[in-house]
Amino acid sequence: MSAVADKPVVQNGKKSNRQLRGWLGRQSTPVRWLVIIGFVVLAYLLPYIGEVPVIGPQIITTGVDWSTVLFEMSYYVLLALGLNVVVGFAGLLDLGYVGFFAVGAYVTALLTSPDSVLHTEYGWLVAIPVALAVTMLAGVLLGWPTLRLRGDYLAIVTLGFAEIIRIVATSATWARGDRGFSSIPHPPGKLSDGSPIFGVTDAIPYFWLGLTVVILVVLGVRNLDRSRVGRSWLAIREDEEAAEIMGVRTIKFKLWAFAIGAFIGGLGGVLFAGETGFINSQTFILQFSILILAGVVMGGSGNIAGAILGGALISYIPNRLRGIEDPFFDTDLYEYRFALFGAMIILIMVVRPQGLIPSRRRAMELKDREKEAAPQ
Amino acid sequence: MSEPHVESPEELDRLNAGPVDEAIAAGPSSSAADSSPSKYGDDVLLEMDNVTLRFGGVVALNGISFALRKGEIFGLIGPNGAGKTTCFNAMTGVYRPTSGQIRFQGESLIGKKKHEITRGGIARTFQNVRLFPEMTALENVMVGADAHFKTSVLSALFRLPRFWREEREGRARSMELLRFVGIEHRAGEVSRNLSYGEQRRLEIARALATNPTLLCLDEPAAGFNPAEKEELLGLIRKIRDTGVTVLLIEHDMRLVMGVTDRIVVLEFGKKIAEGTPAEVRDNPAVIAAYLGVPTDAA
Amino acid sequence: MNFSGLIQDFGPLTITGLAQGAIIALFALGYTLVYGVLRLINFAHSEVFLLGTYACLIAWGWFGLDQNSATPSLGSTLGYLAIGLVAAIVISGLTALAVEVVAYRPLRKRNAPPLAFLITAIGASLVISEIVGVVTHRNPRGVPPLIQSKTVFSIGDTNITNLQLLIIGLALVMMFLLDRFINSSRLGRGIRAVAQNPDSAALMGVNKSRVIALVFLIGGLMAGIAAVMYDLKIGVTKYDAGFLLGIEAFTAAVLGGIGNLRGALLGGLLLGLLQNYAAGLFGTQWLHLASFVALVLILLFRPTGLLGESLGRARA
Amino acid sequence: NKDTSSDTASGSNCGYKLAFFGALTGSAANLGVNIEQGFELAVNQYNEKKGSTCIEVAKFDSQGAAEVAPGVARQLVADKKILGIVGPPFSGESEAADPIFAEAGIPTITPSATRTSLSSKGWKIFHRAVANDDAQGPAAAAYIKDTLKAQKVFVADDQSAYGAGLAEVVKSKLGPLVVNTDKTEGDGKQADFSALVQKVTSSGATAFFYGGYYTNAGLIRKQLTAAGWKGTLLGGDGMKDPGLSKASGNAAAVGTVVTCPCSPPEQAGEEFNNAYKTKWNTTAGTYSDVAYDAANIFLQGIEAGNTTPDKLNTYLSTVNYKGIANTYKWTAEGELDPTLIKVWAFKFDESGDTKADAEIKVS
Amino acid sequence: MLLELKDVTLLYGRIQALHGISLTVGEGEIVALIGANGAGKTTTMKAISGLRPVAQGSVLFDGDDITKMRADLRVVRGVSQSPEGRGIFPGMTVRENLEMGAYTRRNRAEINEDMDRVFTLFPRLKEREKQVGGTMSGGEQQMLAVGRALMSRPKLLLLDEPSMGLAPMLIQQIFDIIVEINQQGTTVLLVEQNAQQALSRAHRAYVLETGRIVKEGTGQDLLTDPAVKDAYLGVA
Ligand SMILES: Nc1ncnc2c1ncn2[C@@H]1O[C@H](COP(=O)(O)OP(=O)(O)OP(=O)(O)O)[C@@H](O)[C@H]1O
Ligand SMILES: Nc1ncnc2c1ncn2[C@@H]1O[C@H](COP(=O)(O)OP(=O)(O)OP(=O)(O)O)[C@@H](O)[C@H]1O
Ligand SMILES: CC(C)C[C@H](N)C(=O)O
Ligand SMILES: [Mg+2]
Ligand SMILES: [Mg+2]
Repeated sequence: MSAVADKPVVQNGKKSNRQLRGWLGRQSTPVRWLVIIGFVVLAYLLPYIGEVPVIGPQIITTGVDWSTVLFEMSYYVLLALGLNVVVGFAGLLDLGYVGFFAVGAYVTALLTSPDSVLHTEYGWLVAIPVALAVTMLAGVLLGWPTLRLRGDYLAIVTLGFAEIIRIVATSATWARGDRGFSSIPHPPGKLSDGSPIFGVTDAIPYFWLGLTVVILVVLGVRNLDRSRVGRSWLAIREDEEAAEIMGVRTIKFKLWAFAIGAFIGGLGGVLFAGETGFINSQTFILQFSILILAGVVMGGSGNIAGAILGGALISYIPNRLRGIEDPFFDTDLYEYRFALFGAMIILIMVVRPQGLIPSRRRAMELKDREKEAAPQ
Repeated sequence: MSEPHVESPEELDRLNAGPVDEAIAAGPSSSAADSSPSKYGDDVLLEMDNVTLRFGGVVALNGISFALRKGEIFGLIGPNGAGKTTCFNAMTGVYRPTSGQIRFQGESLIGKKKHEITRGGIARTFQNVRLFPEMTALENVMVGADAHFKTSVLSALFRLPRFWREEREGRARSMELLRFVGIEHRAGEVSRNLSYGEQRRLEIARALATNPTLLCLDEPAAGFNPAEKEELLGLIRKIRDTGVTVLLIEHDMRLVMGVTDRIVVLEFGKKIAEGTPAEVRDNPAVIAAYLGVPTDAA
Repeated sequence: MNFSGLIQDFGPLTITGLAQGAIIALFALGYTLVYGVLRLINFAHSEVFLLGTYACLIAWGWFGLDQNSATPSLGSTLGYLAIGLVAAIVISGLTALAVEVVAYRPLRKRNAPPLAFLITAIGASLVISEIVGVVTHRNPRGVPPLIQSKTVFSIGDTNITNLQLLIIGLALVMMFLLDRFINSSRLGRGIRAVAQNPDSAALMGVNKSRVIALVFLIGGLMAGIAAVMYDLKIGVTKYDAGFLLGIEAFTAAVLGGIGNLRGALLGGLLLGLLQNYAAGLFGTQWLHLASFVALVLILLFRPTGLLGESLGRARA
Repeated sequence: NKDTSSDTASGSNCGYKLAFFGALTGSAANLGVNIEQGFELAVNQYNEKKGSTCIEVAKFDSQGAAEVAPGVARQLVADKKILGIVGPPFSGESEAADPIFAEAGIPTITPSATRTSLSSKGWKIFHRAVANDDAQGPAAAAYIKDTLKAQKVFVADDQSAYGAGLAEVVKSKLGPLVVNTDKTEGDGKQADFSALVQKVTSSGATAFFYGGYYTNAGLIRKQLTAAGWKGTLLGGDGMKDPGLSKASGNAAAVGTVVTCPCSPPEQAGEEFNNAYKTKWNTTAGTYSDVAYDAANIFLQGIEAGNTTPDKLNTYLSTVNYKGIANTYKWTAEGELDPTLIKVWAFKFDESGDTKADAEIKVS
Repeated sequence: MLLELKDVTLLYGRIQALHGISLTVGEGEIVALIGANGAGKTTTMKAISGLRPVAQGSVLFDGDDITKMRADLRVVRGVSQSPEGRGIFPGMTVRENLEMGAYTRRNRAEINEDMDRVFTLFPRLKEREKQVGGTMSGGEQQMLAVGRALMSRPKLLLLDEPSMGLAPMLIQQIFDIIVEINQQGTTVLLVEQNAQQALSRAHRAYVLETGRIVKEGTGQDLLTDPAVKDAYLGVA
């Protein structure tokens, strides 16, 4: 056997993607850091992209506040990153990830809102550690009974858990259902003129906060991925029993995957609650989980950059369709967002089954598998 | 979506069994006998003590007893379906014996988790290759090496010194093992793409990476040609020389006879012979059940 | 909790539960079949069902039957029923095939990873249900009063209506036929072979593509029948009807042991009963909760569902 | 004082916008659309009178969803030309969006969000053009007791902020007449109500009050009829939409009673109804007339030179406006003056639409 | 010629496994294919049975070009394979597995006859008729795989390491069986690591090295070829 030179028939997208990654990889460490820092700075400037002539107005949303959309993207990206740990890294198919988002948001609300039966009315910051601890616990609680379940059984059970959370949120009196919790405090901090940094009319500070959290989470998740932990997850994903026989503590690492995924999802919930100031049971529907999963896989399951892109897209696309009138029925294109979105998902997956930015491993896997397909 | 794993009714029963069942399964002698010295003497590494394992109607192991001594190469042979692989599965915690004891370094293995057994010093390969197909050869071995590392989620998350140390060590050791089994040139290739023979070698490297005291090889030479078998023979000796005890299942008599110190022969789940290669080879029961015409060492 | 309510209504709740369960079971077959063969949760199966619920309404519409018409005579009811069934079966079957061809086949040709299939399935599901949503302005569509519900016989205080009898009977018959087909026919064995080892199946001369198409088709047919029964029972359909019941059908399939036909039946009936009892005992808002809690508990003790997998591989 | 920006080419006090904020799409969009059309009609008529596009209409689709509302609300407040808002129509989205409007100081008039607590949040910009659920609930209860004279009543709701609140009030007012209760999932989350139907049937109730919206109500009505239940279904304004009979079939819907803190369309007058029909090619729906009034109140204020949100808001606190549906005068909390509150009962007839039945006296 | 490979090239992703293989198998022959691990033996089999697409070159069967034909249709044409790694149907019973071997056949009587023949060849299979394949031991599965391949009454039987995992006594037996069915008229292409046995039974043989055919000759020729002896037969 010998490696044959790659034929130059690689599709454009793949090629440029590889080239970009290759290019970045070839640069010296300082250059690489400079590029990355450059990107980060640009990300922080996104709220002002509308000011950029010509392209700016194409990018920003029309029917809905751009900075709010950016903030929404930031917590969608968080959710995608968290789900990527569970699905992409550890290979545990979770169809109910929104449950953790809900737990994060609800614990925050219960601790802070004047509507809560607890009447604690903590500040937002004080609520965070409790909320995250509870979410992680929820992750472990979900993980524990499901440890023995294989792939798709796990999927339906996670879906069930999320539904249980939603139904409890809707129907249990203390969770207030559709009435919800209002007056959830915003993150603290005042500007020099005494007005709060995190107000209600301007979402930019929330976006910056969200982005910062995203960056921290990316760093953490990346460190985990490239370590014994990430390797163990991968081994579990490939052959759980063999992994265990090779000494991998499958239970421990699966629980960690759930806990970490839950933690990140909870973070998203905490941010969400802190921004809207009002939550009710309508937000945490099943379709939301499925959407996030679609984002992760579409972006490139198992790859951090992919998860970020996927998470951002699933929130950006529908919002971008807002305020555009369709020429035939004179309604907002927003009405068609899911139909268009579904079509796009199919298209993307058919063209790039490994996702938009696959991990190197997945990309290779697919390329190999593709050529192996027998005549049909 | 994931590849299903072994899930026999028995295993289900075992998983569902409460502590009461476990006590019954372990037999009357359970806890007292656990740490009792072996009747085979001090240098015993692993001891099968009257082990029986049933699958519904099939009695795969029927009161098997034998013992491995430290540092030897021990052969396990017998006709197809005699229960050899089942022996491995019982030792490594994949199946739980219906009755009997298995002791490793004086400690009972019954009821231990698979990864605990591995960390305790027993490593194995599989009769049907079971690598992590999408991981590179090197990564496959590193998973094995990870078994005796301690990098926790926190030290990985914050890149504490332990992380760096263990990562470096693990990588170096894994490369060394790949070299040892002769496939270091494929280190960066995903294991799915290796040929069958290479995959078998990789399995050995991965098992060795867990730092075992006992290495169990299930038909490692299957699919090797005689020349390659010769190489494998050398490799097994080399492994033994590093101080690892080897338990070998193999149908190739030349290999078995050439490398093992002692052999146990199973038939229909029963032990029918035990002894040195020469003794076993001339044992009429073994010839009748297994070898066929003695001269034809295929 | 309302024990006296449950006890008082136990009979009726049982029979409505069985009827509901029968529909779920028929629906669940599609999940189980496709999963058994392709190890794929065919998310779009809910829309196969959805289009079935509309197909029979549209067909009846052509024959002048709409929801404000009067109940026709027995003879014409049977005729209408046949027409509705044919329409739903044809449309659902075709939809299932179309989904296979558009969303899965290209991926299969490229040997794509399993998650990719799941996502195109979700995509296909979204497209179909949303298009229906946009076209119908997300308004419900009512079903003609084809069958005036009448009590056929009673057990104690429990009246069993003609509709309930029809639904349960039809489901059992279809299940029986399908079970026979899969387990005893040559083609059925081919389906199981592809499920267990596609490469080997090809080496035995099984045409994989045809088997896969067949599996989608059968799933579609069953969903079509379920769709008509649903229309008659619920009285209304809507663009998201598939999604709602789909989750339940999928749950039922898993509960019984996905990939196992009899499991789908058992899971469906069980789910229907459980939901109705839970609604009686705790209140209607808790009905779905009951099914998921039951699911989690059952899988805890039987990780591959009540009857385990059968189409699929037992050990690899 | 500084009327700088107000003088544009098209005359004085022009060049501003009024906004509609509410559901144009989504599961209960019909209700939002009714309101938007009433609102837009008023602005159009005003512009016609002026002979130019003096006041622009800005529409913001919240889908009636609380999690969507904030982003859309911020988009709204970013537009500094907007002086006032008609909406949000639903109580849930009001919770999420009104704080943003309050901070931006843009006055709102909601023609339909009836949740009681909305007026107690201290939002100075909040004005409710109809009675809240505290009036509607007792009215429904009174109707059940006095008009239907039902002895056994079943009460259920869809657990929405609106439906549950309303059902709660009805339950407490009916007291011992309530024989059993239940709760369902919200719109689009449940299709099979057989368990509920079973409970209603075996409870022996002759009246069934459902707190919820028309989509579920239609389904429930149909399944009740199929099961042979002959009693009366009642509900609040959320069920007052032809969508109900579309789901249930006209025959099944006949006799279903809905209360509404609004007046019968006839009272809005030929002129409005014809104009509406001409413009939108459909008859005016629930709250179309109230939205029309709300818009006109804003327009009158702008005409009077209140061309900042602030001034317009101050103007609202003193206004006493006689519109086509009612007369409007607000308390400091933004509630309608108690003397102006009215609740009507409506009944579905064979046409599948509602006809006014009787005004219910609220004490 | 029953089977002819012309210059067949085959790729696994970036890896070229076959570099232009040409070989022929005549009607009634036993042809052996030997070579080291990774030489491409299995790959050659897959190219013939259609499990993997051929990149270049062609495969002719019975005079027809079947290069692009689907695997299942090749079975109908008379090519049957017992694959490496056995590939039994784990969830089907032993009997059902054997039935699958006869999937393309209709004649019930003949099928039953063949079933009996397989059971006589491998009594263990008869004993375990109702056991599901997945729980059989390695060697038992191997018997099942070979038995199943026999069930299709092929013109050309492809056997990929049929002796792998079998006990010594059975190895002897399996080679006898191969000769026997060959004498009954089935052409056999055999991949074996057990070169000694294979070459002594085969009419002709090819030696494969890294995806190329480096030698061909009669079985006896190769048995005595010093290079072959050195590389594949071990020091006897
Ligand atoms: N899960 C199971 N359920 C039922 N029977 C089983 C199961 N696993 C193994 N057996 C049976 O137990 C017997 C012993 O199997 P085992 O795999 O140990 O044989 P072996 O000695 O390794 O044979 P080989 O040399 O063919 O690999 C076989 O007859 C097999 O069919
Ligand atoms: N699925 C695959 N993907 C990529 N490469 C593969 C794959 N299967 C085999 N190969 C490669 O193709 C080459 C030939 O493999 P093949 O399996 O045909 O060898 P073989 O002669 O059968 O060897 P063995 O005696 O080990 O079975 C090897 O280098 C192997 O690494
Ligand atoms: C439009 C109305 C039915 C809205 C309802 N009154 C609410 O408060 O949500
Ligand atoms: Mg074995
Ligand atoms: Mg091979």
